[in-house]
Amino acid sequence: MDLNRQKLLEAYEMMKTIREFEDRVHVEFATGEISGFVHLYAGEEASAAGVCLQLDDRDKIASTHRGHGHCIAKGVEVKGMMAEIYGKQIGTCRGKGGSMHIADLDKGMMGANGIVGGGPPLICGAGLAAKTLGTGGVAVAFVGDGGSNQGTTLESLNLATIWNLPCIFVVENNGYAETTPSKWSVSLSGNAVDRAAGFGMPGVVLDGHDFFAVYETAGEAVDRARNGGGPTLIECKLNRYYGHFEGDTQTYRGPDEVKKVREAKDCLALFSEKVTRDGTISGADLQEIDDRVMQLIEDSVVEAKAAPKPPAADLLTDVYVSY
Amino acid sequence: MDLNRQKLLEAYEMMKTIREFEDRVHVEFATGEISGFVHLYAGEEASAAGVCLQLDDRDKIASTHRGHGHCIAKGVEVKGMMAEIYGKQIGTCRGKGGSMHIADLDKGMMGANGIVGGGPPLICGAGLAAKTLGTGGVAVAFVGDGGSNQGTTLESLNLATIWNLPCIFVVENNGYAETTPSKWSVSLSGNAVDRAAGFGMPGVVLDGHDFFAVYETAGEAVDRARNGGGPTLIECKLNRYYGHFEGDTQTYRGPDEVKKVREAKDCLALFSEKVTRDGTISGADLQEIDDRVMQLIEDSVVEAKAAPKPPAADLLTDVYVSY
Amino acid sequence: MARTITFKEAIHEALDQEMARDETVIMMGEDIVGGLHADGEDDAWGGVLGITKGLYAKYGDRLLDTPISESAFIGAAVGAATCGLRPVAELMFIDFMGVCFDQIFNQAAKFRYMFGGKAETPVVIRTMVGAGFRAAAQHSQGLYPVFTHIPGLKVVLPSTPYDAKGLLIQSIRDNDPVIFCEHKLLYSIEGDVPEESYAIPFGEANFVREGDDVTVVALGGMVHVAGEAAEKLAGDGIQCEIIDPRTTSPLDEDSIIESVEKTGRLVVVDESSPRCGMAADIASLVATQAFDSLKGPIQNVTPPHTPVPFCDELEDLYIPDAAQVETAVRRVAAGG
Amino acid sequence: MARTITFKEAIHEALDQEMARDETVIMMGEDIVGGLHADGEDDAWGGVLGITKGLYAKYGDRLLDTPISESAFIGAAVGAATCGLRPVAELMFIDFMGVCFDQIFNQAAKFRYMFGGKAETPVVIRTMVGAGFRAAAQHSQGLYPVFTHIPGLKVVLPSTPYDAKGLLIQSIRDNDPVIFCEHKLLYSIEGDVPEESYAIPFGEANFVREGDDVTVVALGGMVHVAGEAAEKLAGDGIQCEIIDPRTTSPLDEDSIIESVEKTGRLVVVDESSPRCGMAADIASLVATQAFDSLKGPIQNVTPPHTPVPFCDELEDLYIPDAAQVETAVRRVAAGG
Ligand SMILES: Cc1ncc(C[n+]2csc(CCOP(=O)(O)OP(=O)(O)O)c2C)c(N)n1
Ligand SMILES: Cc1ncc(C[n+]2csc(CCOP(=O)(O)OP(=O)(O)O)c2C)c(N)n1
Ligand SMILES: [Mg+2]
Ligand SMILES: [Mg+2]
Repeated sequence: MDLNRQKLLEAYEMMKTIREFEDRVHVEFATGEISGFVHLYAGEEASAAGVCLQLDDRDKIASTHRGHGHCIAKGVEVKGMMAEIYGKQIGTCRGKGGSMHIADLDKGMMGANGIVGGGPPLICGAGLAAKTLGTGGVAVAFVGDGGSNQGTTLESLNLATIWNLPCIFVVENNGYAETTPSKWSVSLSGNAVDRAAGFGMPGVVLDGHDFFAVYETAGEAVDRARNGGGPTLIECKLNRYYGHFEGDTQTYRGPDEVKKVREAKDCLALFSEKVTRDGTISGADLQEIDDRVMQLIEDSVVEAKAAPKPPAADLLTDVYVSY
Repeated sequence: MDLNRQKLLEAYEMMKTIREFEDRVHVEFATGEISGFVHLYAGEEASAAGVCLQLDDRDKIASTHRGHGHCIAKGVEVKGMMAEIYGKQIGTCRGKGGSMHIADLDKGMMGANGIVGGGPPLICGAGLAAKTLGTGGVAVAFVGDGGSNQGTTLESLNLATIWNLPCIFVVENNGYAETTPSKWSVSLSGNAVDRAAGFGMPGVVLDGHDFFAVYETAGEAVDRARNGGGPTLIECKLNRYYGHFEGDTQTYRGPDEVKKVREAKDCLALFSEKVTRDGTISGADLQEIDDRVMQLIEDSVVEAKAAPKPPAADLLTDVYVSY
Repeated sequence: MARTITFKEAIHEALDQEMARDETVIMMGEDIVGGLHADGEDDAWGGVLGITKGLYAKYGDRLLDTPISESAFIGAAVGAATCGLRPVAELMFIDFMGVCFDQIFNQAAKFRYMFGGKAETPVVIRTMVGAGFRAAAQHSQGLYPVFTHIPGLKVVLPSTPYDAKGLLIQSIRDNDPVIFCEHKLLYSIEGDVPEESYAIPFGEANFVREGDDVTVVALGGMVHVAGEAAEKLAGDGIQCEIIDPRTTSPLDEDSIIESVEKTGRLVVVDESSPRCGMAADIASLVATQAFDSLKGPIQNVTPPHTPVPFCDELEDLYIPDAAQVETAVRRVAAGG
Repeated sequence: MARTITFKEAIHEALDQEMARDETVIMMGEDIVGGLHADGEDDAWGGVLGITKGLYAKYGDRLLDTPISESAFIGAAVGAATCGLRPVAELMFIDFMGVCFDQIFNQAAKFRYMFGGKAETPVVIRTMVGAGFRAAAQHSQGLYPVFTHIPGLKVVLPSTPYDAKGLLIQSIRDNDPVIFCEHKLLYSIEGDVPEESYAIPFGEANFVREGDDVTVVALGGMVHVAGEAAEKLAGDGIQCEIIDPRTTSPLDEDSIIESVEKTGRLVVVDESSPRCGMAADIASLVATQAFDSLKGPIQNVTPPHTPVPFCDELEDLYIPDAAQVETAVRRVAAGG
């Protein structure tokens, strides 16, 4: 793996930024100042980071309702995101999209999505565009275990195979779709990866708390896709730390379920331990990142709160390019 | 196999009826007297017959745009069907459905379907009803190779597994969806059966020209379903003798493709040969059936042609039970 | 005996009473039990807003959680309806119709006609509609005009707890496919609702308020907005007759026409998108069937032809409000 | 240089010229090449009716056959449109929207708004609409009112070869998602069409016939039906002004209103279902915006609120005909 010190620090900062962003939104949501449906990605950071660190500017991703982590990992500006969640004019989408619709096409981030299974067809299109235009780009659809049962997702697997698209489907299996456990809803096995073969593509399942595992597997899939080898399905087994959305009391989960996962399987802790153990990176290096991240998140909240809402005229703008 | 003489004769008559029905519709269509889109099932008879002879009155099937064979195999009245294709009032659907929408719920035939992939979800419902009401019934969705790529079909596989439904999905892989070859469109392998495992169900592939193979496999699947063992996917590899629809010149097929299949793989010829070879059934027995079938089809055409069209008032009736 | 309960409770009660009355009524949807196959509490959610909570304890397997496969499970509800059950399927938000519409509009809606009158498909699809939840463009749409457009479907849009209960019971007993639209902002409103079971027939509008000056046809959440405006206008001597059609298909055309014959003036207030929407539908009805009674132009009060924005302030501007209704009524009252 | 060609040829020519002009134009759909991966002739079909036949020879891989997975490939067209291509996807029949509508109405239509103006989605969905093919309930629908209802979509409904070519070229060059509806009964009609490339702007109605007595707004195939009626009526001294909006979204409201201001009478003729349909939409427009010009009730001529029947005779009764238009025009001409 091509993980030099620089890249490791980058990975840590990315995951830490996601974590702090989500933890802070969790806190701020509780004050009542944030509206709408907000789904937090905390706990799943290694997946977004491991995949997106293998991507570059040519590459595209499509996300889900739980999109903040993917956005940050693909380079969307944190302050714009926070402001968007607050519905402000300086938000990534001028306050018109909100948490479930953050997108930044210039960054290759094709949008969070309010529709489960909305992303995979779009990613087939992104892959097709890359192939047709010869950009060398690849396209990644993130989808949940719940989303892996949506017909749009299943069709996309087949389409990517038969069109030989440079696409990667990352199933983030966090054990639940809302309250519904994936061990039941996904073919009774809980293994979305088992479907890959039937759709003619390689499938890899891995521990999604392990940044290194994700990074390595994603790298192989990206290489294959870039070299005309077609699509791959990667299933990351991982956990979400918060409820399905903010406000969820999570009584469907086992009593200590989240606590145990946080203790044993925290992707940031596992990462820190590993990189500091062998001495590549010191605790102080990480602390420096932590401080910077905390400041960024703090600033983003302060700026978001202070920013103006979009003007009334914005209600009517940007429905069409021209009409 | 529980195939006594009686059952064998029944199987032959069923397949022969389908064949003659389709051959005759082909001829009549060319005269211009039949309107609309007509998709003929000739060549695929062993699939419908082999499956439906394992079913009884409790059981339901859902069909496709290529529905005549399934209808006949599930006991829908031939004369009503022919009249329906002619758009007559005495037709199975009073002339309002036509070839693509023949249904007879009393016979457990839930409809041909103009929408590729329309049937499998409905069959999940039929299976659920059987399970909930404790009828002991099973439900079978026939779907083409093309239809096996429709999201509705793929979702249904998963649903049937996780709800443990008494459902059977029969993929009739006749090599093409319109002009598109299944060896390309179905995961590049042409094997829909490979998807069964990923959806947690047994999958069996077989020669769909071979009535005995279909009958035996369907019997096992029906037993499993009736006994609470859940769904099965069966892929029948077979061929269609006519074009996608009447009027198709089929230049996308290899020059002698159909001719060769007719010679080597005709399900009726294979069946006749086998049952007469061991002496269970004589050529005269079959001839008697042939004659009866020819007469039935002839009568059905004569009656259909002579029958009145539905009255104008029928345009407005039966939109709702009450409104 | 009537008590005051919420719209949400009224829906729960209708489901409960019908499941108790008729064993063939079953329910299915994402997380309508919620937690069933997981390690924590069963029946943890009872649907995303808790509406079905408690029913699993009573009816067990007659409630089915589903995967996120709307085509398959809505289609299963449709198929089961032709095989002796009366399924009530929950499409969490009507905005999700795009992944399952075929099973509704090409299958359920058309069986009876295509099959020459030989099918009945008593399926109900309960679904959340409307804006105001800050849920943005993909979770806030009306979309009932799309279903109203389809021959073979019935479309219900209750505005009060009383109507919600009676219309849902009718929906379940009805032998045609019904789209039952629950406006998410109405769940918490309260109203008098009899404990006993009752059904409200389809196609019978509710005269929410009688008045001689202006007919105001308002739908769903807009009934309350219109009521607010009417209250204000009454102070100025303008008497609105507020008609709530309650079902958009069938539509109680006679009541609307009769009222316009009396008042000569029409305002239609609806929260769905304006083009080919409910307001246009009703305005057209009157312009074709009761034109001679009209004393002046019809006024439609609807959102603009835009998606629903996220930000609170913009969303509030998007949704028609009492002030807009008031202005429209004053305009028609002054004209003609 | 104009020649007489068919509607079908006009569409083929528009596709050909745009593919030649702009390398980012690609096409995808079921069997639009047809036979490509099989053992016989490549390009055997060129789409189910042969419209795209011959384009594969010229443009090769820029035409993609697809599996029967409308969500995936229509969605792929949408996604590709945000990544620098201008895909023209073929949804064989508009009736199949039910298996892929989400990618059209929640994705393509809403990106620009949801993303704060930072997206362009120049995708065209070509699709066959309308009755008359004896294709029964699931292959004969209009359904363009459903797309017209959705903010963010543009909807095109050409009635002549000339318009088909010019509007399809505009659709491909347009930067918003466009639903391009081809009425299946029009494919064989002929008309003068320039060889060179030209684009007809959206939202500009065509005055098919000028007249002072009655405004007849007619759409798609109904333009010809209205023309037939108008011919007959002219003999009796009733002069119809026939307006073909050509695009239902945007709709050329001004032209319709201007004409009604002149004639004072309106008949709307449309083949889509009546409830929340195009006729209602246009009647409502006039009843709200040009009421004072109206001398009498508006008349809508549409099919009944039923699915499309199979049998020829019933289908012919279903589709509005010239006699019905004539009756409607006579009625409005006599009234007021
Ligand atoms: C088509 C559709 N159906 C249902 C929903 C409601 N919904 C939103 S998120 C969600 C669960 C998604 O689960 P999963 O895909 O596992 O993602 P996770 O929330 O676990 O990240 C559901 C049912 C939706 N948004 N879209
Ligand atoms: C949703 C949908 N998409 C496309 C079509 C058009 N169509 C009708 S039949 C057909 C091919 C079906 O192929 P297959 O499933 O293999 O069945 P076969 O015709 O070979 O029996 C297509 C594309 C349709 N009817 N419905
Ligand atoms: Mg999940
Ligand atoms: Mg096939």
